[in-house]
Amino acid sequence: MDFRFTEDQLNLREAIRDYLTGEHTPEVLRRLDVEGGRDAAIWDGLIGMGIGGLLVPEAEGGLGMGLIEAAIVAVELGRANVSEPIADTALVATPLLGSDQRAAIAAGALKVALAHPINPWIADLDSADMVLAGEAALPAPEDPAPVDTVDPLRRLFAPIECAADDRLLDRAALIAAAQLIGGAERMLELATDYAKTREQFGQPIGSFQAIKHHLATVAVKLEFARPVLWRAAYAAQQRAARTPIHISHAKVAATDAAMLAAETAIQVHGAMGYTYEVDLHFWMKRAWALAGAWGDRAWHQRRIEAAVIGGGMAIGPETTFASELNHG
Amino acid sequence: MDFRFTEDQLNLREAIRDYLTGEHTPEVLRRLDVEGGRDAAIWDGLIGMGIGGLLVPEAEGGLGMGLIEAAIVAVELGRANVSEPIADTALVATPLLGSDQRAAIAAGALKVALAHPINPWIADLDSADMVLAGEAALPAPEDPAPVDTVDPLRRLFAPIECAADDRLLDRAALIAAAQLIGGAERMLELATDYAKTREQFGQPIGSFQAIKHHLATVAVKLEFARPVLWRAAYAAQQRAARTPIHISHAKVAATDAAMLAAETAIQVHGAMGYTYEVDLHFWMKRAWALAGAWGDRAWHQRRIEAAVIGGGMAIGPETTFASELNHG
Amino acid sequence: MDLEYTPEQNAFRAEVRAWMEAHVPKTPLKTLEGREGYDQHVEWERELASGNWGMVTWPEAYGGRGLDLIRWLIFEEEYYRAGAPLRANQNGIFLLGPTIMEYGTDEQKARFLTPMAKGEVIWAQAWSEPNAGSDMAAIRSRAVRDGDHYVISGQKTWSSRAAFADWCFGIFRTDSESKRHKGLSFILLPLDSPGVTIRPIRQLHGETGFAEIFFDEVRVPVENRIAGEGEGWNVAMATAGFERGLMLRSPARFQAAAKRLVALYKEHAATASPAAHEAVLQAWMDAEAYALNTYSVAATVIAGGHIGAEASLNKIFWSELDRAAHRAAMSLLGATAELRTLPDGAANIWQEGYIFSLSGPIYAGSNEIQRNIIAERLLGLPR
Amino acid sequence: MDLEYTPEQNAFRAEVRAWMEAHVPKTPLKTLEGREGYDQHVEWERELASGNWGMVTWPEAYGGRGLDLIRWLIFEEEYYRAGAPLRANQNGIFLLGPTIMEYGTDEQKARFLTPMAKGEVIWAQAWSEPNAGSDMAAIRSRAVRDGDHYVISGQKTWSSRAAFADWCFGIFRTDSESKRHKGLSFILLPLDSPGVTIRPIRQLHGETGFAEIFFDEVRVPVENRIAGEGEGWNVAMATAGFERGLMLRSPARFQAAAKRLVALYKEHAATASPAAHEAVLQAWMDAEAYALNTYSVAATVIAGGHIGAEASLNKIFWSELDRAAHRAAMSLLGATAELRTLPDGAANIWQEGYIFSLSGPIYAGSNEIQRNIIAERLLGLPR
Repeated sequence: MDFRFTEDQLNLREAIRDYLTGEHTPEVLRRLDVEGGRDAAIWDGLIGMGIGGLLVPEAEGGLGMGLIEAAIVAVELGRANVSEPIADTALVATPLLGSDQRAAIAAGALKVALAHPINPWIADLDSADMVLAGEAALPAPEDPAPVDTVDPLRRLFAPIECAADDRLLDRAALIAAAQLIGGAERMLELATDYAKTREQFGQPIGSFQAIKHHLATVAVKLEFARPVLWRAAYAAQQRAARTPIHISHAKVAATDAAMLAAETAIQVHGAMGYTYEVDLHFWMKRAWALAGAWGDRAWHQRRIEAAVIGGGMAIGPETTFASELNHG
Repeated sequence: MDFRFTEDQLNLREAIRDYLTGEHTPEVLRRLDVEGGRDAAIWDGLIGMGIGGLLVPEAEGGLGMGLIEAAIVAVELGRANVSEPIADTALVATPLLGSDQRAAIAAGALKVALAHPINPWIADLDSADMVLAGEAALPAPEDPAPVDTVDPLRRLFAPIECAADDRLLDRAALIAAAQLIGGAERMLELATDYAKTREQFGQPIGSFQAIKHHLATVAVKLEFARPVLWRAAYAAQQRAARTPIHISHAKVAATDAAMLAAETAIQVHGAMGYTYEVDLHFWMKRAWALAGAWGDRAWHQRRIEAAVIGGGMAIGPETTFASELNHG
Repeated sequence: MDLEYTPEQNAFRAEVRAWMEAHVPKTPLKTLEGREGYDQHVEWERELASGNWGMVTWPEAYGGRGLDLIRWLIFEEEYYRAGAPLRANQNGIFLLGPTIMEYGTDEQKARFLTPMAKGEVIWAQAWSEPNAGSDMAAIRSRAVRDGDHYVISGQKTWSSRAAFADWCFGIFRTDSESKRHKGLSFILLPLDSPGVTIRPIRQLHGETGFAEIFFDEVRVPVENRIAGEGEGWNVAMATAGFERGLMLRSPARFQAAAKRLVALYKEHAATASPAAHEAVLQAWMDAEAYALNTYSVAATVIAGGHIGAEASLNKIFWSELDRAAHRAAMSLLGATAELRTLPDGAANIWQEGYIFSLSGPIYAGSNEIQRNIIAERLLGLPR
Repeated sequence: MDLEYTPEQNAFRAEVRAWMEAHVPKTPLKTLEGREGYDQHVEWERELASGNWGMVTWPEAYGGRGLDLIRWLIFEEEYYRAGAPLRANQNGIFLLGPTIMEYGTDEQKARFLTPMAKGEVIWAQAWSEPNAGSDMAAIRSRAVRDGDHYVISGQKTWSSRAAFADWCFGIFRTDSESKRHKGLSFILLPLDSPGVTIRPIRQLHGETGFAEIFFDEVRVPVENRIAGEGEGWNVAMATAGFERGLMLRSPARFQAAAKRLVALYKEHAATASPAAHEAVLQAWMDAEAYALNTYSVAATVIAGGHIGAEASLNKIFWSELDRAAHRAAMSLLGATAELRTLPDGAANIWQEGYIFSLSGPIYAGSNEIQRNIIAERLLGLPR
């Protein structure tokens, strides 16, 4: 029983964070916002770091990592507000595809869009080479119909009818939760940094107790959402029986942390937060988008309720990790 | 359209507040807590002021006032945490009784306990001369079985089976709401006074923004609960069709204000609030008691929901006062 | 206490309703934050003025109807009931107009009030500066006296309407040696004056209704000053008092939103979270409570009472209820919440409303400042 | 990351479970806050000590088992699973014991730790004073050196267990000229010393577990001082750190409460408000999150990491989740919530729990203080 990341996991996190901090700056977000489209350099950079092959077995030339590592990467993608379809392609779709396709993803030569009836729209269908829909892999349609979303860097399109694949849903919800956590962390940092420098009444606004307490409350919310995410990633990796409940809990906790971080961050920024002058809005809008994707808070809460209140799921301290003592 | 109290109403409020401030002090509460029982002097004093006959027609020797005045008095009873059965007897039961009984109440010679299936227990059955149960007025039972409640000055007893009288329920819920508002006001005052005098870190704790904002939030909650109460009292007095919904709204708003005031007041008092050393606990416990009496928050909320969401009740700005324009 | 409308009040309601039904544009106008929509909204101001509905609470002498606050509330209820457009004239009606009536000379009243009432001149605010937002006394923009003119230099920000408006009003430092609240004056000037540059600020929703105003030695005649030199702070505080006060947000707006929210909930009840369910009921109750409280305060004001720090209670309540109601709507919409345009081509008004609601606890004095005011001035806690 | 219990951890769990099943009293003890219940609880401490389950995290040399934090968590889970009594020894286990281990002399360790581990001496705290609650540095009680004794005078309050305990530990001003954090010393003394008077404080629930302690020239040998003269503040802060930290509230407690709350909800689902419904689901999620976070922090500590200001995150989370869960239970109970004794004669544990939960955000450093600590020490905001 050890919640710590391994050295390799910490190194992975540091490497991707360093790369994104250096290359995927707010200036990139602003440029993409004006110019539209995607940034091939970021896609190539992430592929170059091996993220495309993160979940591809080593025998097939990938990194052979698992869902904990995928979630670590997704948190960083959320922190940096990366909009390339790398999360859907490399962190969600890969394990559901054949070895040729996996190799192509590892090489950065295949982009996959994800269709599931829980989402009324499909992300990144314009740049996708194929669509994972139900258990089928279809060629991406020509000229998909775009949908107008609040997130300036998100690209949504009209859906494709398909069957529900629960493996896809759970995996994608986990990766969305990780991105929300990353976004929440970044919004807390943006607001904290602003509070340290913005002065009113002759002192930094961060010296006022009201601002301190707002930000402290976000820090608490985040601190207790993170381990929920890691348990879900661990359970998913182990294919534990309770994985869907753990993932739903992670999506709810991450959504709540991100929504609170967003509302608090804009309040701390004051009128500046209400503008494009500061960077906050990119993360806030991404939080609103991911909150509804892959099952909204209410959907995941219902899945928890069905198990905890409606169903016969054992609950209580001995079942936190579903240890052998109770299931042996 | 005029929300202001009349001169007479303001005078009534001032008179009863002055009387209770002078006579029904925290020392009285402490004495009754130790000695048990009731304080005949307070009962006699309130009867002497005419409260017993408040709702008794002038032709029968009463003050001939209405439910707005009854609610004004009930707010003051809540502020002072009066435990005499004067609210149930004089402000709730009177209009449901015959003229002889009304005259006896006006004279302070009859105490009435109220039975209704919504309450699992009956208050003040030990001191009551009669019980209003459904539409029947029964003699009070000998040696009723007491029930142990958290409120040290409240006396509860096992119930009497009876039919539901909605007039009784609505009227009693209104008066309970008024007492909760009075209690919330007092708790805000107690906490504010404490914050002005208690020093930590070399200054009154009320100078810290966290304490200021806690108390300001209670002030907001109270400010917007009060007019909801007065609309309900007015509607009840006019026998308006929407009275039950307005009363339910008042009970919910008053309960929320009182519960918030209680939790905030104890937090502001710190460890002192957790003891019998300060007076706060009397009001806090009364709030917990009245929150559940005459329909708890959930019950009243359901009644609102049935009308607003489930039913065809017209809602919107033109219906706030259900003016003739919409009902003509 | 008398909570019935009088026959006269009901007749007035019927009159407003009939006029609005006949005149409110059938197609919604484009957003007030863009050029085309702005022009449509100014057009609507003139239409209102033609029916003498522009400044209903102003005295008749200045182009108003001299309505008391109860009739103003009724007017607003009918205005929202008819789905009438936002008011391009908001700054004039509630902020500058009352200020000029209280502090202006007769000549200033004649010169400014009538064009304002007719919607001929639309006004922008020039209050905040980059370093003077919550802390208004930190204002640095200066107006240097030069004969019978002031020469104004500096920068204002968060100026609503400035991108398109005709004139602005604000406070400037007329005594360069002064600090904080002293040495400020309240001055009006045309936005097309030489030396004025407007830089629109792109907001969360991507539109640009707010702007920064840069002043580079802008010459303004001394007669454009309201009240005495150095008295700007007091005038501005009176104006801010109006702003925070009763009329900043009329209850009808929130009751209309609560009604729509109830309808939205009915569509989504099967998939609503208990939190959203609770929030919908609370939004309905809070909108009612807000209306009741406004009627209650209106009665006090009509009887000669004064709204002071109580306005802060109001500001906190409406801004937090508005945010909570729209947050609940976003939750009910689920995955659809992020769409800016719905599949049927309509704008996602709930998302627009949620974004707008996030500004509520920030502007016109942040809710943190409002809570300080309540604690210190109403509850008497030490500074 | 490895979230499986090892076979050894599972075996340990089985061992605890078996011992608890055999030894936990079948009838609930009376309240620890009253004399009779206190004696029962001390009896239980001795029973635990007989099985060597008293101080499981202490080193074996001092009467413990030297368990790491993961096993402590498993122990706590089984302890709550068995419905075992509250710990009369709480102050000793988590506060004074670790302090003496870190700062005490060998002689002090030998003298105090073993009787503590055996439940032979029960300890009370003597920290707060009437004017030094959140502001601990305002302590005034003084200890004047007189040869090889200190002469202690003053008043302490909010002393848990003092009404019945044997000894107390606290900080006193040994340098009468000193101010604030300086000149304080950490001293232990028997509560039956001449000059000590105990005044029980009646709490919300009517019981008297807390007390005031009055010291009137109480003579205490100098060897009862822990660490150097004038070093009391640092010792006390280390102790308070332990208190705020990981072990103040074990997650099993909240998971057990959440489980009971879910059962209560099922009984009342038909009449529950949406707010209570939401709160029940949130309580379950939060109790899980609290357990997960504790396991996570435990792993860091086992690996040699340190808990500093992070303990404040913990304190806020458990205290607010506990209050919210019990508030939801009170709401579910409706009219029954006010009963202290239920019709079947059982105590209303939800009301008791709600009252107890109200102390959570207050004691061991109010949540306002904790939020300051988070903002200043973790987020780096200016003081």
